[in-house]
Formats: sequence, C-alpha cells, structure tokens
Amino acid sequence: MPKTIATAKVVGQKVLNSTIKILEVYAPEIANQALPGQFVNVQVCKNTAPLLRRPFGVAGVNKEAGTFTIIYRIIGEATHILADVCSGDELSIVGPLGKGFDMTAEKPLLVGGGLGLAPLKFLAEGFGAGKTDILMGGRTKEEVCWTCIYDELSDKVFVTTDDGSDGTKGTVMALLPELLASGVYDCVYVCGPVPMMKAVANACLEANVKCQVSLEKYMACGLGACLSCACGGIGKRLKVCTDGPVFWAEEVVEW
Amino acid sequence: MPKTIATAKVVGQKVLNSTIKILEVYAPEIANQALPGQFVNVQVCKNTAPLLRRPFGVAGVNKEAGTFTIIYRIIGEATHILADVCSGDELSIVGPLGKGFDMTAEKPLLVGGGLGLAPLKFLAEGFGAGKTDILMGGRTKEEVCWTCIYDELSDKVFVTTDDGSDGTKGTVMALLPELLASGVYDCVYVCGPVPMMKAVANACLEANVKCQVSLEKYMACGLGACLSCACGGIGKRLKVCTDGPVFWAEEVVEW
Amino acid sequence: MVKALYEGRLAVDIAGLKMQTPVTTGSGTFGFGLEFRDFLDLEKVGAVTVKGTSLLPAAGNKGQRAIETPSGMLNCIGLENPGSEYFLEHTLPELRKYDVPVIVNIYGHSPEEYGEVAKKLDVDGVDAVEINISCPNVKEGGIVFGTCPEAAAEVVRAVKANTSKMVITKLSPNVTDIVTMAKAVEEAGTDAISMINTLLGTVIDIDRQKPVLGNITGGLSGPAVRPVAVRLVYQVAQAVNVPIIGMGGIMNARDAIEFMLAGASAVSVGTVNFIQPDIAETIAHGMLEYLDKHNVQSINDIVGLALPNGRASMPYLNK
Amino acid sequence: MVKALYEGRLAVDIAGLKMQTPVTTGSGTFGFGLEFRDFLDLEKVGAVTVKGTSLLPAAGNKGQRAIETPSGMLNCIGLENPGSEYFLEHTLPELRKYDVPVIVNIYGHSPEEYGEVAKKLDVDGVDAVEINISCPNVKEGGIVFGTCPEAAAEVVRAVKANTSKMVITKLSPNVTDIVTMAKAVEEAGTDAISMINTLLGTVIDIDRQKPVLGNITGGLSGPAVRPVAVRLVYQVAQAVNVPIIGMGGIMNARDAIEFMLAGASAVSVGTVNFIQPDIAETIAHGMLEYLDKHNVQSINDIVGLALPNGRASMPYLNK
Repeated sequence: MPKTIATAKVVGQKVLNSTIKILEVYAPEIANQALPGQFVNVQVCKNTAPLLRRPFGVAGVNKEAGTFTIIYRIIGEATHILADVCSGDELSIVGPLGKGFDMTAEKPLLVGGGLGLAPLKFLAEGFGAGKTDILMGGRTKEEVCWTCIYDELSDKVFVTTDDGSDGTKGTVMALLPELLASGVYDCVYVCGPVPMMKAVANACLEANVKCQVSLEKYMACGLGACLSCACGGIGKRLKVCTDGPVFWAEEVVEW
Repeated sequence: MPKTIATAKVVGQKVLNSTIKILEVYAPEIANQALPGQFVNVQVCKNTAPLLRRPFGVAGVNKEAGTFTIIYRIIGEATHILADVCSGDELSIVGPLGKGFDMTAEKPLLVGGGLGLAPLKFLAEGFGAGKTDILMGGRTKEEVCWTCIYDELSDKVFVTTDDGSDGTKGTVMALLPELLASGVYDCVYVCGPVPMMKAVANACLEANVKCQVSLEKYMACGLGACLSCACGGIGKRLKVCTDGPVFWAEEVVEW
Repeated sequence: MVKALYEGRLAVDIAGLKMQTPVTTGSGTFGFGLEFRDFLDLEKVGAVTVKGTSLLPAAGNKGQRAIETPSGMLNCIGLENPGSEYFLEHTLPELRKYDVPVIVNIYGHSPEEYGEVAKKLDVDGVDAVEINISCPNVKEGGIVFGTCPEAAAEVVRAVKANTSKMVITKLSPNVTDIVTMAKAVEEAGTDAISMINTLLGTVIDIDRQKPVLGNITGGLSGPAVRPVAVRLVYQVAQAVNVPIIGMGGIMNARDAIEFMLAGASAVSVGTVNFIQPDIAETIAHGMLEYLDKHNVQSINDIVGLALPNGRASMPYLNK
Repeated sequence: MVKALYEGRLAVDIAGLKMQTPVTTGSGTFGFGLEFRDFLDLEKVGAVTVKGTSLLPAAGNKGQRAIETPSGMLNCIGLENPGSEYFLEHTLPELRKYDVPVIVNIYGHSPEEYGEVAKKLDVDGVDAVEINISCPNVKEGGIVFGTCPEAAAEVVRAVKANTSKMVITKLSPNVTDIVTMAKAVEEAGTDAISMINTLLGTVIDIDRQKPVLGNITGGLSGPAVRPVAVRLVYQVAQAVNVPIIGMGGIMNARDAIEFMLAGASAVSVGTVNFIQPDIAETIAHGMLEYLDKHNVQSINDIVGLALPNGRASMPYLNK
C-alpha cells in the first residue's frame, strides 16, 4: 500500500462547532487506500512559514467519490490558514500514513475525547453503522457536540462532561468500569488526551479486555525518518508515525 | 499629512495583461490623502514568510468611494499571494508614503516603462484628462498594453518597442529628442528602468527642460528608518522612501 | 512622569535606567524615533534606542543594502549616520521634547574612538549608551571587537572611562562561546548587556551569479534567528550579574515574553518595526494580558522563570 | 552504471565518490533511505547519507524532540539509532539492492570510539563515512569536538586511521571562526567537508514557562538558516583544498544552485525531505533547466562562480 504525495482538490468545509471544522478533499489515491486509524500529512501553504506539513487523522472516506475528510481545531498558524481554504483550492497531502486499528473485534467500544473523536469516526464507519458503541468525554457540552455524528454511526452513545453540562458528570472513567464489567465488549479503542488513554488502558487491563490506543506525538515527517515521535516499546523503540499511531495498549511502555 | 496603518478591504482585482494585475482597495484614510508619486507598503500575509511589506506606487484614487488602486506584476512569493486576494479580504497597508510629483507644469510629458507606468497613471489623472502627453517604451507590444489606460487619460500617446511590434522601433530615446526639441513641454516626468530614467534625465538636461524622476530601490520600512534605500544627493544622503521617491533629476548624484 | 503607565505593572529598572515598559527599540530599526511619531506615542515606548552613531558622519555601504530571507532579512547598511555633531544639534533637541528615555547606540573603529563618541554624548537628554562591538577593529586589521573578549573589554573600559551614563554592551552571536564574551564585558564594567546583534549571512543571486548585497555579507535579523537569540539569552542569564536586554526576531508580545522567561529583564523590538511601526507601543497590551492570565502583578516577576532552577538560576536576581 | 543519468551533466566526483547528481541527503533527515522508496527512485539520488550511527544502539532524548520555528525547525532527537551492528546486519543489505552510493554518518564520544565505528563500517556497500563532530567529548567533560580545532582534528585522524573509505567531516556553524575549523580537519586528512550542521537554539512555551524541547536546546535547520550556511560555505570555499558538500535550508533547485555558486561541489537536502519526500530526486530537474538557461554543459562548471574572483577564488579548483 504505497504512500503518495497527492495534489488534493478541496471539495468543501463544514463547521462542527465554534473552533472545529470538517474538511473534505478529493484525492482518490489516498481515499481508496486509507484505513481507519491512519493519518495524512497536509501542507497548508507553499511558503516557508508555516514550514512543516501538519498531520491529521483520516475521519472518513468516500471511495465512490474519491474523497476523504479530516477534522481539525482552528488553533494555530497552520489551522487558521487551513480554515480559509475554499472549494477548488489545491492542497499537497502525503498519505495514507501509519498503521490502522485492528478490525477483528466482535463488539467494539470506542472511547474518545477532543479531536481523538475524528479517527474514531472513521473506525465506527469501518465496523459499520450500529456495530459500535461509543463513550465520549469532554469538559463541556460544546466539546461533546460530536454526538450529532455518532448518533448516526454508533449503537449506544455514552457521554460524560467534567462540568455535567451533558451526559454523566465526570470523565469517561465515571462510566467505563461498569461498561467493561458488563462483559459486552471484546475490544476497546481509545483516542484522546494522554491521561484519558492511560486511564482507559489500565481499566481494560484490569477488566482483561483488549485495548488499542491511538497516540499523538509531535512529528516532523510522518515517514519514520526524523524520529521526533519515537516512544518506548517492549525491548525496542517505537515510531508513532510508522509503527503506530495505533498500538495495543501493552505495547507502549513509555508514552 | 500623517501616515497611517490602514486595514484595507479589497474591492476587487482586474487583469491588465498576462502578468500584471490592478488591485483596488477601500481605505479612505489613505485614498483621501495620497498624492501622485506617493506609494504604500502592503503586508501580503500575516505569517513570517514573506516577512516584509511590499511597496507599490499609488496608481489612482477614488476619493468619493474612499478607494485607491495599485498595479503590480506577479513575479515573486509576495505578489503571487497578492494575486489570490479576493473582494472582501483585508490587507494591512501603511501609507501614504514618500513625496509626490511637482504639479506646477504647464504642459507635462510623462515618460515611462514597465510598472513605472503605474504611478504615472495617477500623475496623469492628477493633471486632468487630456492635460498630459505620454511616451511609453517596452520590449514588446504586450509591455505597452497600457495604451488602453492612457488613451483615455492623456492627450498624445507615443509608443516605442524594442522589437517594433508596436509604435516606433527602439527605446523611448528614439522619440524623446524631437519631442523635447518641439519646445511644447516645460516638464518631463519619468518613471521606469534606471537606464531609461538616466537617458531621459540627460536628454532633458541638454534640452534644458525640467525633469522629475521617480526612483525605485529595495526598501524594508518605507519610513526612513532602515536606510536600505539611501542614495547619494548633492552634499547629502537621500532616502528614496522619504526624501523621494520623486526627485528633480539634478538632485540625484549616485543613483 | 505625571502618572505611571499601566499602573507601573510593566515598569522596569535596567541598571538605573527607568523604563515605563520593558520594550525598547533595536538600533537601526527605529531611526531616531521621530520617524515613527505618526504611528505611536513615543512616551509609551520603554526607551528609544537610536541608530548607530559615530564621531563623524558615515555614508555607509554602496550597492543593495537589504534583502529579505525566509522569515528574516539581511542588511548591510554599513552604519550610515549623520555623526554625533549632527545628532546633538538637530536630533537630540527634538527627542528631548518627549518624556522617554533615550539610548544612543555608538560605534568606532578603535577603543579611543569609542571613548571619544561616548564623551561627546555624555550630555543631558542622553540616558544611556549602547556599545556596538560588532565592528571591525581598524588597528587590528579589521578583526571584529565583538568576537574577541580582550578587544571587547578594552572598548567597554574606554567607554566607561568617558561617560557618566549607564552603559549597555551589545553582544554578537557570531562566537563559539558567548558566555566568555558576556563575562569579559561584565568584568570590564558594562552596566547591562543587550543581545543579540545580527548573525552574519549572505544571499546569492543565481541569475547574476553574484551576492545580492553590495557588501557581499549582511546581518541576519527577524524571526528566523529568534530560537538562536533565546538560547543565547538563556545561557548568558545564568552566568552574569548584570541585566540583559533581549532581542532577536521579536514580532509580538508572546516573543517578548519568551525572552523574559529566558532571563531578559527588558526586550528590544527590531525588524518588526519595519512591518508594524506601532509595535513598540502596542506590544505592552499583550504583556498586560499575559500578566492577568497568569495572575502576576509585575512583568519583573516573570524574568527567568524558564531557566533550569527558575529565577534562582540568575546571579543578577540573586546578588 | 548502465547509463549515465541526465547524460552525465549532473555527475560530480567528490574526492573519489562518484555521484550521478550533486544531491545527497542530510543525515537524520532521510532515515536509511528505504523509508522514501514510495516517493522517489533511490537510484536517482546522488548519494544516500544515512542517519548518525554509533557503535552501540542509542535511545536518544526523552520529551518533545522537535518544534517548528519561523521558516525552520529545532530538533533534539539525541542521535537515536539502532547501532552499527544492526545497521550492518539489517539495513545495509537492503540498501545494497540499489545502485546508489551510501554515506554513513558516524559519531562517538571519544576519538577512539569514532575510530571503532569507522573500522566497523569499513565494509563493502559503504562508500564513504561522514563524521559528525557536533557531539560532546565525554572525556573532555562534554565540550563539543566541533568547536575545538585540535579535538576535531584528533577525531578525523582517528577515523582516517581506521577506514579505507572516503571521509567527509561535517562542520558545526556554532563557532567564531569556521575557516580555522575547516583547515584543522583538512590538515588532519579529511577528504571532503560537509557544512553546515545545525545552529543551536531553543523555544520557550510561555504558558508552561518551560523550554519546549525535552533537551532544552536543539539544532535549528530549514530555510531560516540558509543565509548563514551560504555565507559559511562562501568563506570556507576560499580557504580549503578539499571539496565542500553544502547544506542548510535547501528547499529547491534555486537554493541548491546558490550553494554551488558559493563554492559547494555538491549539496545535501535535509529538512525539506520531511515536506517534499521526493525532493532528493526531483531537484535534479531544476538544475538541468538552470544549466540550459545559462548554456552550461556540466553542473561542475558553476561551482564557485559567485566568489570574489569566481572559480579562481577556490584553492580546491586550482590545485
């Protein structure tokens, strides 16, 4: 499955909430190959600042249309530029990159927060509508506005917010133990802030449920060359960009 | 007449030829003050590359509408970005900068080439329709496509091209001597490549006709602070950005 | 001053030089200050540092003097200036109309010449002199004062011996060991250190197949050099007993704060003046927002916080 | 090779190392080359320079290892690599399947260690070794070999004594006088010089009030440093008798040509590999266009043209 440098044509952008946008681009060479969990590296402008490409998890593909989507938060120099691209504009995108999720689960539980909910969306689509349950956590109601997406995709949608403005008050750990105890799920897929992923991974270990984590580390190339995103595995070094971003929880020793 | 940092709103862009565009922006604080010969310093993007503002001579103003125009060639990183701005976009523009042309001539002859024809357009408008004659020189017919602009503005329009594809074959010097000899003109205003301006200045000196030149030198600030654009005057240093860009030909010793 | 700006929250005292904000202007990037009056209130700038002034007028370099580079620019102005005589007669009186400290950047081609300029400028209206040691030592065959600890120290002593003003020495980054340079000028009596001066660079025009700049090489400034400047401030702040004025690619309040967290007691804005001519005043607002966000009363309290042991890492703060 | 690429117009010979194009890859920016096979034809790269290899495996630095800066990036990978053993057993056999010269960048913490790595890599399939002297000398309390002429020379001698391969020494720009460094390694027997390594820099996170990088400082690379790199090549080219491989912020053919006009006989692309992973191959096309535009047959003929006396300024071209 070769990686390519695609000249992607922007199809359009949608707004998810005040700071998050959904970008759809036409790039069949990537859309036809991308698997849930993989990411792409986007060049937001041709000038030297911002210089590096920015990595984004693939949030979904439309093989018929040859398009795929990424979901991003408008937070820095690069994403502000990205937020201004219009239908018809061209973006240089390298991908698909990294290794995706294991798709063999019988009854998967997805657990996510923040932008981690973007790759999980593609995963939910990969398993098929209604096949997955999802537990999402955020600080406020606005951060879990992703329910509008997952209500269509997943079977059960569990929500927690730190301030209790939506769903159960607390973090995902307020609900996870009982969900695991129910014995319904044979695999948990978590993508979100590191503290969330560590807590979930530990809970799964105790409950003896398989768990995959999708790591995010600052990366320059996304190709396994620069070693910016290296982390510690069992008896060997791991590269988030090529050995991951998806790992079995027990594979990762030093996060 | 204070200089300001204006947040200018793009009104629109027109194409003059394959590489030259006309940009109109709304910035009354500049439009109401700018005089023929003055320039503005435009920030084409908010990122650090390109870093510096780019200077452009004011090519015309519409005081009623509060707008002014600049005419530029799409040649480098900055002008490529500028070529993509759309109606409604905002640009930070500093101006008006520099000293303008002397407007006391009875019968002015404008001489220009390349983008030098942009500030001369504003000068022709300043004198009033039909008040000026213009002599423009270029390498090819395409380079003197400005006739479409000056046919409206000026009385007589003289054209020379190096390859003879339009007007008289040769440089502006093929026609200038006889025009000066005619005794019709009491002042010549020249803006173009340095060799053209030097030749014209010398011819005027010989013919004893007053001559103003509009110099262009690489400048960083346009405010008289960086001294990038300094040149040699009579017994003193001159700054193109604040003492100029318009000088009486005899003022400039070291171009 | 009638009333302290911003309730004094941004006021700093650099070796006796009282500034209402920690922001001064890089020599050669702010003219004589007067050029920027249309854009800002000079009295809301911490201090105005005027362009490099020499004993006699200097014409500077021929040919192209500046060129943009990725996120930076090279300049080889060649220290063109009207000379100390002209400055005292025409410029200083104008500047004195404003209630703002004036720092005069000075240079010479021998320690003696530095001393003479310093003496000439030891007048009312001048609050401090900043020594530009990045100049060729004519006597020593043009090697740059700023790259030799002994030569730099000699210049500092010559200036100190000829002025009653506060003396700032501006360090060059083009050295293997900036700490040795810093300690040498501190030893020689400088009251403060400003850093960094520009990095030496060049750009070649591949069509003309010649260097773009008339002087072949020029000084690199702008955001491109900021990581190098912050690193050098970070190193020197842990080694000297004098305050540091940090500079090098500051574009906004974030960048200024970065230098202060690295150990600078004040900052200087340079190349950005060409792009945002009001920055020397407006940057103060971003600093206040930062202080509020972090619940800090005075800008002085953030100096050095990013050092290995925080403020305890700075000899200057623990004298 | 069956047939010369581009009719041999881009072929260069760097101290015996025959390259089909003047373009090699910056150590640490191209992995082991194999990572880029999806994007380019390795056999159309002038030479593959693989990442810094040490005698034993190295885990590198903890914490964040890279951060973007204006037109550049800082990295503090810490020379993580699987070690010479692993390289010889697993990587080299893969690389040998391609008809492209292989340059191995090596480092150690003592001259002896440098010598041991060099000896270990003195095998078929390795065409040259590049010495990274920008490492702390453990014996000498961590001062960097690359900033001391004697220490650098000692490393070069140790490597030369232990290998039959062509030896390239990679110079650090963090010195007052790079010409002295260049002459020291030339004197010690290096066959070629590559320059520049990264500039030391740091970035501070103003919210966390700590340096961003786990190692506090990192190496600055990318277009931001190009003017500095070109200036240093311009200086060294006028002083040494060995060929120079120029690098530092090359993004495209224009930039590569700029280095060659300044006196580099070949170039290396680094940070740009992260952005345009096919650049090491595609840049050749821009070079050919330039040769055609200027009516030059061979890329070798443009080397040094921008020097004060053109190619006559280069001792290496006038031996």
